[in-house]
Amino acid sequence: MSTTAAIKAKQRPGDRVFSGSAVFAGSMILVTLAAVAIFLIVQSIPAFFADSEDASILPANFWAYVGPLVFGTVWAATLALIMAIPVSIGIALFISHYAPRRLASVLGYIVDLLAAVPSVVFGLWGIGVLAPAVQPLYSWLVDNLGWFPLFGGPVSGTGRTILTAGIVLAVMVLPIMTAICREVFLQTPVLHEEAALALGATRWEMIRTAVLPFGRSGIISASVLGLGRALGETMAVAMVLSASGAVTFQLLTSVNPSTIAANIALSFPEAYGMNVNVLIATGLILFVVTFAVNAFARWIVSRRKEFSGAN
Amino acid sequence: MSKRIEVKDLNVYYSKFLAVEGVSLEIEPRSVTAFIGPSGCGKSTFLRTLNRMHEVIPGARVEGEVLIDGNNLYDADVDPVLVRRQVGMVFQRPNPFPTMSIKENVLAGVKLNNSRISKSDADELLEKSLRGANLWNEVKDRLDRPGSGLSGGQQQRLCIARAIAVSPEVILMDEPCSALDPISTLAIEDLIEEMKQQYTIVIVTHNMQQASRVSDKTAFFNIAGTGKPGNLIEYDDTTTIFSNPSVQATEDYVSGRFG
Amino acid sequence: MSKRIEVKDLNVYYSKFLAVEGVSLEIEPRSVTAFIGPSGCGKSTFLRTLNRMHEVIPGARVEGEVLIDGNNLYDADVDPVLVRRQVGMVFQRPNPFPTMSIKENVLAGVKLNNSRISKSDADELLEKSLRGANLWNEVKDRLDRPGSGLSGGQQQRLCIARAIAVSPEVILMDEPCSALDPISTLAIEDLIEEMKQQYTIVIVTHNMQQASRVSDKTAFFNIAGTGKPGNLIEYDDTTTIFSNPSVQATEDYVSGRFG
Amino acid sequence: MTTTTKPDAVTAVPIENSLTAGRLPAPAPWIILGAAIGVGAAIFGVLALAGNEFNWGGAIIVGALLYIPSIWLFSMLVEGRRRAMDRLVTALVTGAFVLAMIPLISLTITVVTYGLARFDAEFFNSSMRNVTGEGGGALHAIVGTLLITGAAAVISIPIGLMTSIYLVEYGRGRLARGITFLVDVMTGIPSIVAGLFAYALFSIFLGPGTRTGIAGSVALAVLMIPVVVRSSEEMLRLVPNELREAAYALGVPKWLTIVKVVLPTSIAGITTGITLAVARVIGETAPLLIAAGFTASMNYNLFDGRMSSLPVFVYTQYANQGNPPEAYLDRAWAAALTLILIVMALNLIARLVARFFAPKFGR
Amino acid sequence: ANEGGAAPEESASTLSGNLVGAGASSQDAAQQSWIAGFQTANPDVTIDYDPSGSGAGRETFLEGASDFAGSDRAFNDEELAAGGFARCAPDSTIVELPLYISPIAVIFNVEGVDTLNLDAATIAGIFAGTITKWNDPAIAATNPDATLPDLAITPVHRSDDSGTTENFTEYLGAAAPDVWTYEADGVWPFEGGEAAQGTSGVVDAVTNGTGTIGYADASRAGDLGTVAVQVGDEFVSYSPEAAAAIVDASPFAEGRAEGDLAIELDRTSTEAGVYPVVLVSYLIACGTYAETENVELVTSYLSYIASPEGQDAAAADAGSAPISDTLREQITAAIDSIS
Ligand SMILES: Nc1ncnc2c1ncn2[C@@H]1O[C@H](COP(=O)(O)OP(=O)(O)OP(=O)(O)O)[C@@H](O)[C@H]1O
Ligand SMILES: Nc1ncnc2c1ncn2[C@@H]1O[C@H](COP(=O)(O)OP(=O)(O)OP(=O)(O)O)[C@@H](O)[C@H]1O
Ligand SMILES: [Mg+2]
Ligand SMILES: [Mg+2]
Ligand SMILES: O=P([O-])([O-])[O-]
Repeated sequence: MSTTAAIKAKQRPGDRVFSGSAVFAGSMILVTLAAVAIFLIVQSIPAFFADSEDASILPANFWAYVGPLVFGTVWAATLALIMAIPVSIGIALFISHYAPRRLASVLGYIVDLLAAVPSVVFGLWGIGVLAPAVQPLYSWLVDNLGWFPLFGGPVSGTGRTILTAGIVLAVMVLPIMTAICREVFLQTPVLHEEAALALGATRWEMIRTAVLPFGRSGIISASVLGLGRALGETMAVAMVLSASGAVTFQLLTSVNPSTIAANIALSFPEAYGMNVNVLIATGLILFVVTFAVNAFARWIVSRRKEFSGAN
Repeated sequence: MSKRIEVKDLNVYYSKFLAVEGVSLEIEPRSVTAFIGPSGCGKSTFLRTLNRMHEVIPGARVEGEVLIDGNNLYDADVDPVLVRRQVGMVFQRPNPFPTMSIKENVLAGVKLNNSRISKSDADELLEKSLRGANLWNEVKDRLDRPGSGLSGGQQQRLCIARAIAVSPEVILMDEPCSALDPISTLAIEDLIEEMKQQYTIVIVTHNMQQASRVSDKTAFFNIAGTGKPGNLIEYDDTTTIFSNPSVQATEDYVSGRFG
Repeated sequence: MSKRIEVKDLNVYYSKFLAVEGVSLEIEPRSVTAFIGPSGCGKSTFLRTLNRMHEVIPGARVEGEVLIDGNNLYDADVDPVLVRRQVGMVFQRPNPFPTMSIKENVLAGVKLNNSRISKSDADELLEKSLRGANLWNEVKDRLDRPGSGLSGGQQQRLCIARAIAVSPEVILMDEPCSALDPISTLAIEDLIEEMKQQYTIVIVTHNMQQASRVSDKTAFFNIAGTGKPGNLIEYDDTTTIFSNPSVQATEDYVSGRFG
Repeated sequence: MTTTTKPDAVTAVPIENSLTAGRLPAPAPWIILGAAIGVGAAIFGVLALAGNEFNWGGAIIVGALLYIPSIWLFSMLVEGRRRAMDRLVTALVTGAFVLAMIPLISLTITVVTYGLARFDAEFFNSSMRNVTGEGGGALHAIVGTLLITGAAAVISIPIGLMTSIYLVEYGRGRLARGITFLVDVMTGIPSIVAGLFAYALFSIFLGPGTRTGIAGSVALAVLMIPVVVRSSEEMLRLVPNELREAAYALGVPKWLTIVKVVLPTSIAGITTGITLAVARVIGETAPLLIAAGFTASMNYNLFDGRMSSLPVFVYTQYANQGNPPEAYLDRAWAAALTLILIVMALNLIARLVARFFAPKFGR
Repeated sequence: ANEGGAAPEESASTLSGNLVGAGASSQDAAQQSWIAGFQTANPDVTIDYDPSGSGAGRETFLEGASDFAGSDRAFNDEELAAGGFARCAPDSTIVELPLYISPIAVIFNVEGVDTLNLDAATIAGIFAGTITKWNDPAIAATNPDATLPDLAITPVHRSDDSGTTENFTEYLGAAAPDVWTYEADGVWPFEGGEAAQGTSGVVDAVTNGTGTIGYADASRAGDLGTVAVQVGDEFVSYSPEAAAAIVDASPFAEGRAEGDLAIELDRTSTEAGVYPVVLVSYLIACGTYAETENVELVTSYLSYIASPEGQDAAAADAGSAPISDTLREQITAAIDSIS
């Protein structure tokens, strides 16, 4: 210890190995992604220039085919997140700041269980339980509020509409969003909560001043993950949604837009030749859409980075 | 505006651990009361019971009564939020809201009550509070920067500014100057002196000089040993405590030549 | 064991903001040096550059040289980890590891480095460090309880115990006593006195009495105004600084009747 | 200080005199809730008179919906704006939780009632080899799910965790930003595309049409990695810097600080994130159908031959029902129940791990 | 526990190996039944059939990743001309065998109605959305005894690309060309009506909805109401015999190689007792395999499928229609030509 040269770096193998493997892991992501991207792009290029001659599923050209699907994908995910974000923040707050402490972890566990439900089962549940249960409500909405554009008729006889698909998606993304929000909320420094309470804040005001700002980036991360899942969910949507590929905002009719992922699942088994390329190309588009949304979310987070809670 | 505080036979528990036992005292309105005593004797714990902040700590609970102008804080239907609005608090460790700017931090409490405060009122209040906490000059050019980018002492003064901005009637301060330099300390002490005209102030301090400088009355807490509860040993006029205490333990404690 | 520290024309930046400018000083081995100065003048910032802890803060960087026994800390091939093993640090805000018990916290420096240590050695080191930080009696019955369950002062002493357990050669203390009661403060001061026989100690304090009691030399930092960098105004024997400073600003600062 | 800016002047209720001023009595919310549900019941009671069946669910939902504005209104009148807001949010937050419980309970009831029909010994000790119609079991699919998901976890947890560590602890500058960007892109890979990718990848190396368990694992890993990275990153960022500083100041190298201070402090969140990631992929159907294929027989070898998994089993049993259809549906539900139980068990283990390491915050 | 690890002593089979097929999901239940029967007789054999869809099945077979394919349609002429079947010897023809014949039932869910007699034009009108009420005169005309409610009709079709849809729309286009002007296609040709994934999805949607009508593999009709289709002057309900009869009444496609038994279904046949809404699904193999390793397995397996036991097993497990003996002769000849 006492030799004066001691502070000269002997190479620190632990640090090198550790940071090396961290960089390696990061690069693995790069490699994987490059591979996926190459795969997608190579397979997609022919599709971009195909027309209905080359690929029987194309109405005219590729963009006319994928346009409505992009709309449906974004629309379904939007509906899902509109429902899921407030509810999951609510649940997370309930567990972290409202429920009695002993109960809280049990409740958290229960909500996590929703994550355990495979998407096929959500599909089965959506068809067999949810859709029949909401159909009367849809009828009522169309009869009484049909003037409101979203609720225009005619009502679906089975309840398997885009709104139902949105509900199923919302339920599917709830657990992951709730879990992340909850963990973040629980980490709010007690000091800051106390600071708010000592100013005479009610519980809600304390949450508004200390918990939510602290958890902001966590909430956005959670939403992005939820969004990713909602955009890409395949089986549940394919099973639940009565998809006809229309472009419409109406929520309660039989005629609904399809989503890219569901459309791949629906069309892939019978696809051959160029149709396969077309479907993979729609996958590439989904990729791009998801990324665009993510980039937007990142941008929001980074705007006020220096105000982050970790300081 | 100021309030009289009366504490009757108060016990504070952390779950099963009795941290403070049998404290009874009366705090006059418009006075400064200092709590002194060795580390771990329960000064902070007791202070928190004066505005029910201990309830934030899981398992912490209280037996006994705390009367503020005759109303028992611990009556069944008392709203702790109302209590805390009247009894403000400054903590041992500075805790500005990291996601807010300096300005937002100061106005945080005010915005809760009156979200539509006019810009000019807000600016006025901001300046007044920051000046009161002797921070105005240092931060006036960066009011929109995050509050967490300040030095420790600056952060503590920011918290004081935040607490006085809501003009509570009683202010509890848990070692507010322990992170401050002498200039800021003096400013805070002056501020306490000034606020005393209107408010009731309770301050925890390890600094005997400070206690003797700013307080009218001093309460000395002690602890018999580890695992034992803290007790109020002596409560009297500050001059009496420092010059002529009636209990030996008090004399031993205050006579040390400490900072 | 102790080291001589030589600082040559040091500037410290937070990104583009120059926080400390042009500091040069020499710290003798086996001495206690106190840094005093108003809040925000860069004492903590400068202190951190003595063991490269500023590097942890994104954007913080240094120009100039810090020589420890003639070796420049900022040479290209110097390992900051080795620097920090020789130059320990106690922070302004107590920061025990929340996942660890009191015992594990004290032994953290040893255990975290994967060093093997026999149980009896560990127990001995534990007791010695805790006694050194004047905490042994309070916690000896609950060594396996979490370190974050202690009072503020207890936590700070725990951090001191943790720092001295690795027996560094230089110890930097950033307001180590600001959260402590007089008894603990005295104990820490005695500890500093004792450690001085072997170690080089640098301490930041707001407490003039403390500076004058424990230090051999005192450095006074000041800041010309907000947004300006902090400067070393005067560096001299403590007695000189407090009785007969050569700069007016120093005199103004130390002559205040502050705690 | 002076009264001019005293904010309390604007509150509706003077609080100077009493700390209890203007509070709703403690049982008031319950009374209001009861009344609201009563009104809901009355509405549906009238409908019931009109011939419909009395709808309990509807009554309670309408009651709950009525409660939220009522409590706000009462509190507004008696307790003032801030309290009213607080009560409203409490009602909403609790409502959100109750709302989330509805699908959960409904799903649980559905899966358990249908799933129990075939939740028998045969289901767990036999495969579907040579089985048509009734009988048979899902052992091959259970084994397949465990192997495939296990391998996916083995691939993605180290990569994901190390990447998040890189991003939080090491990453500065362009590479880190690039990786963050890529992880974002990766969350956008639809599951079916992951399946196609893995299938194509293995076709290149092992000949066309190769379907193996490991191909399924790779597909799942592609889906799992970004979830692990994102959730772990979030948790690591929450570890206060002062703890890292404390360790550095003790001369602890960075990697040991990460391993011994940062990770243990955030272990609870990380394990939660990892279990969620596992749960996220363990139920994937489409990619496994494409990459791992389908078989009715046992296969313990990840690297050779098709491998069934529970979700694929559920899906094929549902989609391609033979005679009698009930036998297929019962197997599908029993497999779904099994899958949920497996994830429950994983969750439980993760929680125990988390509890064991969790920071012991005393204060 | 039911893994055939060791061969039972009484088994005389010497066959062993692993056979992979992929394709139409419509055949899946039948394939599982055939596989079970064949593996029981030959314990050392493992056959996997991926119900990945006809298109995927044909692609898989084309690129040589499976030994045989299942498909709801035969390869068309261009595909055959393009060739490139990787498993087959160069210049080999392929063998396409109509081994799975299944009636498509038109199913509906209307309270109090179990069967309806409908002509092709009415069915087409319902699915095209021009007939929207259950008490429409067109329906009432052929069902004088039924009590038809004043209820909206919700037609349910497949949302996925499917052979069932292709056969159903082909029937509609052939039998009611005035009403159904769309080309036959696996994808539902227009926006409108309710869509559901897979046969199970359609059955669920019809079952869970009210006033719904759809089409599905007849084995899945269950308790739902079914339509008797007008053929000539009579109304024929679906039955295996009626389904097999239409196949026998239809010619093979022309210009095909020997062993390529693609059938051109005569949807407008008016022969007595034929049910024209059927799906014929093929098993497809190489005429000559490039490697002879699995040839014996393939021929044995196909022979088993074509045998009366095989056909009866599928009829029991999957509700398909056993092939007639005349068709079996031609199929057996084709199987024997495989080398
Ligand atoms: N959250 C807690 N849970 C359990 N025990 C606690 C908690 N907080 C404090 N204690 C214990 O209660 C006793 C009183 O602590 P308190 O923080 O009130 O001391 P203090 O007088 O403020 O000390 P200091 O001057 O160091 O701040 C101590 O023994 C402490 O260990
Ligand atoms: N992380 C940071 N980023 C940017 N600026 C900082 C940071 N930390 C401190 N500063 C600024 O650097 C200057 C010096 O801060 P420093 O913490 O060194 O002061 P100090 O002398 O230790 O004050 P105190 O006595 O209050 O602790 C201050 O103006 C402060 O606002
Ligand atoms: Mg304290
Ligand atoms: Mg400092
Ligand atoms: O067999 P299908 O193509 O109709 O699913």
